[in-house]
Amino acid sequence: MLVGGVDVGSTQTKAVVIDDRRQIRGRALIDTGAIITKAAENAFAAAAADAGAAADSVAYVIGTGYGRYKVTFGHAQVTEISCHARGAQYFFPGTHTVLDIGGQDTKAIRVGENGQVMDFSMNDKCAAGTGRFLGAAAYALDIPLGELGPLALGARNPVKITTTCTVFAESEIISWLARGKKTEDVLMGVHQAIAARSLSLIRRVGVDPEVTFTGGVTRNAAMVQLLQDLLEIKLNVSPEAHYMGAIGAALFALDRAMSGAAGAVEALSVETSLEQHRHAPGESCEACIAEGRPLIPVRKAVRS
Amino acid sequence: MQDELIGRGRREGNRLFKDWFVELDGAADSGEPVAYTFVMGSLAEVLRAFDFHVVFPEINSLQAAVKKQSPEYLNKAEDYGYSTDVCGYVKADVGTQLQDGRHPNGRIPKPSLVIASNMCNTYVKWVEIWERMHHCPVFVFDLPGQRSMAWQAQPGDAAFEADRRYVEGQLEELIAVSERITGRRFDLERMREVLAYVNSMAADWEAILRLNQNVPAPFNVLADGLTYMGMLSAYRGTAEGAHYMRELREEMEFRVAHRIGTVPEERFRLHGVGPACYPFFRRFLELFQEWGAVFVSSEYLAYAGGGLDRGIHYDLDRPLESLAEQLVLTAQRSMSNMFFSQDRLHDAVREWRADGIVYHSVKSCRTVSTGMADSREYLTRVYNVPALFLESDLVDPRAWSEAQIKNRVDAYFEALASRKLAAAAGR
Amino acid sequence: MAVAAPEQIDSILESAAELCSDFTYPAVKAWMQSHPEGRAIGHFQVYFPEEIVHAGGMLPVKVMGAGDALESRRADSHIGSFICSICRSSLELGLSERLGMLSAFYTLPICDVARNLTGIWGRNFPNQPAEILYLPQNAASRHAARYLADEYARVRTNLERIAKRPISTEALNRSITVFNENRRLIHELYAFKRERPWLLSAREAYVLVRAGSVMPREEHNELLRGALDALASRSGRKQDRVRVVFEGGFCEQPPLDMLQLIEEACYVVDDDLLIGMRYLTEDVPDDTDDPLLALATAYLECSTYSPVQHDDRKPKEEMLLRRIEASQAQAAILAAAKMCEPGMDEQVACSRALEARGIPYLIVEFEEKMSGLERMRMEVETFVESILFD
Amino acid sequence: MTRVLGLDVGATYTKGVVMDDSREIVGQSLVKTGFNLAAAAEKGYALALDDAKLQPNQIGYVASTGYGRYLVPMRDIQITELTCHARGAAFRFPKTRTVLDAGGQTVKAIKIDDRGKVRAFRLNDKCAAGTGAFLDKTARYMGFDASTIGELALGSEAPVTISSVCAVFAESEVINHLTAGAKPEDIMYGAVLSLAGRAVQLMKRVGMEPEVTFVGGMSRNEAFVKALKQALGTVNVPEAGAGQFNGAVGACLLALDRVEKLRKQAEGAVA
Ligand SMILES: Nc1ncnc2c1ncn2[C@@H]1O[C@H](COP(=O)(O)OP(=O)(O)O)[C@@H](O)[C@H]1O
Ligand SMILES: Nc1ncnc2c1ncn2[C@@H]1O[C@H](COP(=O)(O)OP(=O)(O)O)[C@@H](O)[C@H]1O
Ligand code: SF4
Ligand code: SF4
Ligand code: SF4
Repeated sequence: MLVGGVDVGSTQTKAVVIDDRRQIRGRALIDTGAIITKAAENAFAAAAADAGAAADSVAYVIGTGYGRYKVTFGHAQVTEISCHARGAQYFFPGTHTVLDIGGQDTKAIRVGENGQVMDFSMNDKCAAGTGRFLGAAAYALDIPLGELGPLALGARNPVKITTTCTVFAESEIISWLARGKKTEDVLMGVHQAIAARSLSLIRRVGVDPEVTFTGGVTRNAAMVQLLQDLLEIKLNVSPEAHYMGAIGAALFALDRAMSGAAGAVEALSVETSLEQHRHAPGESCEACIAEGRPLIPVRKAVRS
Repeated sequence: MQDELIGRGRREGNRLFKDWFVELDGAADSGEPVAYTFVMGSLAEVLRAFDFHVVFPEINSLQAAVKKQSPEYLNKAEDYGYSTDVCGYVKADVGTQLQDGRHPNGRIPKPSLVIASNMCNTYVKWVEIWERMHHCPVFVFDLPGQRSMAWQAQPGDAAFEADRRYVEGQLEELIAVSERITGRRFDLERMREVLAYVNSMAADWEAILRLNQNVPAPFNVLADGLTYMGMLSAYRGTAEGAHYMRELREEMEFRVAHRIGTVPEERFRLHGVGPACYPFFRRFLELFQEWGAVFVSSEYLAYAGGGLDRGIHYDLDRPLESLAEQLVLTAQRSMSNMFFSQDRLHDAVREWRADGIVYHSVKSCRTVSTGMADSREYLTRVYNVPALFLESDLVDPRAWSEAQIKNRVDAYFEALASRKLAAAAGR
Repeated sequence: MAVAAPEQIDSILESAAELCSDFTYPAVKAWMQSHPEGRAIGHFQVYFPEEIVHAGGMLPVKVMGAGDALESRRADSHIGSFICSICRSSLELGLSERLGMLSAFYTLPICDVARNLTGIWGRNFPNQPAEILYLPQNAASRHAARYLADEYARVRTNLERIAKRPISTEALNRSITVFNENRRLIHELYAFKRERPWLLSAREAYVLVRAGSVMPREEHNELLRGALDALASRSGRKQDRVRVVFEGGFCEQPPLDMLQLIEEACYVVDDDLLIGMRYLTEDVPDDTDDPLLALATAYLECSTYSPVQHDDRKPKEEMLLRRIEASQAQAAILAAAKMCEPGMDEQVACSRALEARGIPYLIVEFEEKMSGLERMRMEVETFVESILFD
Repeated sequence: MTRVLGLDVGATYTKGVVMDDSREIVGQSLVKTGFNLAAAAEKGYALALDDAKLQPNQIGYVASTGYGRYLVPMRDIQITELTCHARGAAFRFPKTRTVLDAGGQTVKAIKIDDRGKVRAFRLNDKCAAGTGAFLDKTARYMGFDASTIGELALGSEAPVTISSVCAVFAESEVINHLTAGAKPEDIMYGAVLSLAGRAVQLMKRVGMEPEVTFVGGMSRNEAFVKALKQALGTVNVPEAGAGQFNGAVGACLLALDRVEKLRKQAEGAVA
């Protein structure tokens, strides 16, 4: 059986298709662009194709991300906060804190033993310090997003970016360059500004190791290193980190498909009535599948 | 019986509110003495004893917001010079004053006397605005409260007595000012009457709040609770107020007895910290009701209810001394909240059987919002109570962003649901 | 004729400026080293009766934020974005363990934020008692002075416990003498600046005064006397500039760069920077049996003004007009710290009063870490141009 | 004959104007400011001279203004753009009492007296939400060029409401509207309306009085002009894009004043 997760972000839409052994079979990443429903459909179709399956053979699809209600072909919606937590915990079972930096928002999530969200905090109504800040730098400097991180790592004397506004960041970057600062030093300043904002968010929920870093900005090596330096801790960064929201959604979809319940909440409540038992993290369980039980690995349960 | 009782508190409340605004409208024409005061430390006991018409500008601002008129008022005040970062309640009122007291609920009369306690420091700045606009007498009433975490002053202690002496002295001065303005002698009998009404209201209100510990909760504190709380201030120390609270208690007892809740299925019980978002009042509540969640208790009711939530009882044999004493105690209790909110919240969650806490930090109001993030940090760290932190405003619709708030609310309930799940599984 | 060398003032200014920007508090630590029994007591803005601390043989230290010296990494997760920077960075100072040398922290509920700081302090620093000193807002009450004297007595009792020694009437009177001297010297400095603003900039006056917030007042008195001596022989050319009053620095400290920027365009002839250190306008009697009552009475009866003290007898806009007149200023710069409710409220009243009198004014907003200095430069220049280009 | 040059080095564009002592504009230039402000200043200066067919030594006085006013090496004086815009607007429309200058990054409302002197002014918040950058971004997002915004938006019949406070979040709102089937021109005009609303508010805060004159690069945006006129009734707008040069023109006028004053001083000294 195949299930899917579609994470419609403000900047990019990510889709994955997984099988009932939780293996990722297909993935896709496209720019969200102007028409969200289309982006969701296209990404999902591409992920299904990547998995070598027909789109309608995917049993259950969950939409997440800020455009989750635009995943019109999906069966349910779950917020990206729950999804990132779920995905991060799946890849790194020791995860207690998740930091997700995406295009428009930054989230810090405290995660419980079995992937449940204990607490979270997000940036407020201002896009300062989000991934978009990097986008603005890329635009101002005319450098591809992917090269920003490596370039910044070469900085010797990072400048201090004082503007918090993402839009004005462009002109501040330009004015630093005009004053003769090196591109890498300016870029590092941009990275530091974002890291500082992320840090105060993550402190809001508490930095409880292990910390898993997810979202598109994980692909930026300078950001990863900077955060590690500032937190004085090694971050878990999966190669799939950009897809984490979609993967979390797919994992939820698998639960739903197995339990046969409809909406997100209903499914969660159905689960209370079922007997739970222990799974090794990330391992699929034949018995559960056979009995149609949800696959949330609940470790506490067996102890009793 | 049932039809008559259910919803009576809301209906009667709305009627009395209308009456109250009609009365104010009348006072705007008749020129009878009008006092402006605030819900915290209102000194309504004194004002009522002199039969002042009492205006609560905070209620006016709130009403303007609920009626979706606040942007216009805020703009007026901002055009006048007030920064976007100034308390929205202040600005909504300045907007009202600038258009000669015209308000969606009627005309607000000009003040003959304005009173501010220090229960919110912004009150003091606010009365200074009226002082300049209306050139009216101003009485800033000092209510020194809790000074530190270790503060345990009780009647009889030197520290308590020093505060009480000061408060009593100020009461005498306030009475003298009121006599001068109304041209009436202070009537101790009349004050006794007022205090007796307050006693009765306080006792009923406390009981009503406790009734919400039942499952399902008979009322949502941030929805209908708002009307009840308004009554508490507007009709404090009046026969109507006492009667209203008595009836409301009946309604709630009936609801409890018949297990009548406020949502079809009560799935989550919440404790609220901070007010609702009034410009989007209905939507704000819906976001929670959609998940079957009910606000069963709230700090806000203690603050904005003028401290009647707990333990006020005047000794009618020594009215003035007793009033002074209670004022000091109430001030102490409200101010102590900033030291002990985390412990109080923890207790409330237990007593009201709440599943979690929702903090609504409002940018306007630094009095209630400054310590919130810190208290939440402590609460989640030390007590591990699931908390949701929302930010918007109580009057300024510009601070509201539905998509973002919904995202947070949904994620919170997903987390609460899975917590319940895990708890059930762990059993 | 003995002429103090011009370098002298430069070196005084330099060391004062250093003290103001070093948030490891070297002066406090040096004092503590030479006074092993001594205790340092922190207090917040605006006015605090430091005499009581001093009389107990302790060092009063003003906690007034950290300018742009610290990233507010920890504090940001404890308070919201709508909070002024002085509270944010003061908390950051605490959270980053820079204030560990303080045996207690006194806050003054001057506004809704500062009041809450007490609770936040209590939760985060359980070993450093934080306590409110409640200064009355009902100055007109006959009972206010007695109440305040009682409040001071309460503070004295608590301080005695920390100092482990009694604070006697004589000691209080001696301390009052020292602080009277201090206030007189500061007033003298301001008088100098009003008369010869081209010889002493607001920024310089500010650092000279501010140095007193972290050092024993006797030493500060020395420093001020030395500075006044050296200033007398300073020379400089008077330029054709607009004389302005800077209003709005009563609590949060404006960045030094901002003061400098303003002074590149005009002369700041008076201001309300660190007004708490010269809040009392006359000498407090230092020979009474009840020095606490003397201090309380002085606060209520012989004091200047600020947006956080309510007193019908001192309408703030009128006090400002008087300040402008006394310093023969042509215009005013009305500043407010970003997110400072009392400051922003006051700005409106003051601007209306100035408008009515036809006195030009400029409204600006500042915070500790400012990014918009270029923009402010433009605003100030335009303002000056509008007065000059006639 | 005295000729002066005014150079307005803005954050987005650098504008140069050459004026003779009869207050006739005899040359002008417009270049993108870009990275290097000093270079933009040089270029704007040279192109304006070219346009006027003059040599540097034929210019009697240079006044610089705008964001990069200190980076103009050949300047005789620097003056802020507020003072310049006020002067320029009063010159063109003598009854002006309120000036609105909307450029790429800032919006300024200026109240002036009958001699074109600044009495009060106010700038937008340090947030891109109320500035031209907001429009440019919206346009960029839908794949249009900034200079076509005006034309595009003029075609709107049913503008949509843009409620986001943040220019960045507005993008997602724009997307939402597009998905919901709104036409690009309606979205664009919605954005223009929200901006015009903010501009009017800003003017109210300085105590707006008629007549209102609208200058700065945004005055070339016809849709914005239309929205302003809708809100205020009448608005003076310099013809044919001259509004963008208003700051430089004001700088020239102030330069002429200076030259005059200096000459008088010199004569006085001689006499
Ligand atoms: N190849 C890349 N290298 C570096 N950063 C990238 C890369 N791709 C995307 N990003 C960053 O990731 C952000 C998008 O993250 P994402 O999690 O997809 O956000 P959202 O879910 O809000 O769309 C972009 O703004 C960009 O900063
Ligand atoms: N031809 C045009 N049509 C419409 N808008 C224009 C045009 N040219 C410039 N603009 C607008 O004017 C802005 C630049 O204005 P300008 O006053 O030159 O700014 P600044 O002085 O800050 O550099 C641009 O951001 C753009 O929105
Ligand atoms: S400052 Fe910039 S990023 Fe923040 S709300 Fe304003 S436009 Fe958006
Ligand atoms: S700050 Fe809060 S309590 Fe004070 S007046 Fe404003 S809304 Fe009311
Ligand atoms: S700057 Fe203003 S808001 Fe901040 S502590 Fe001081 S008075 Fe309060």
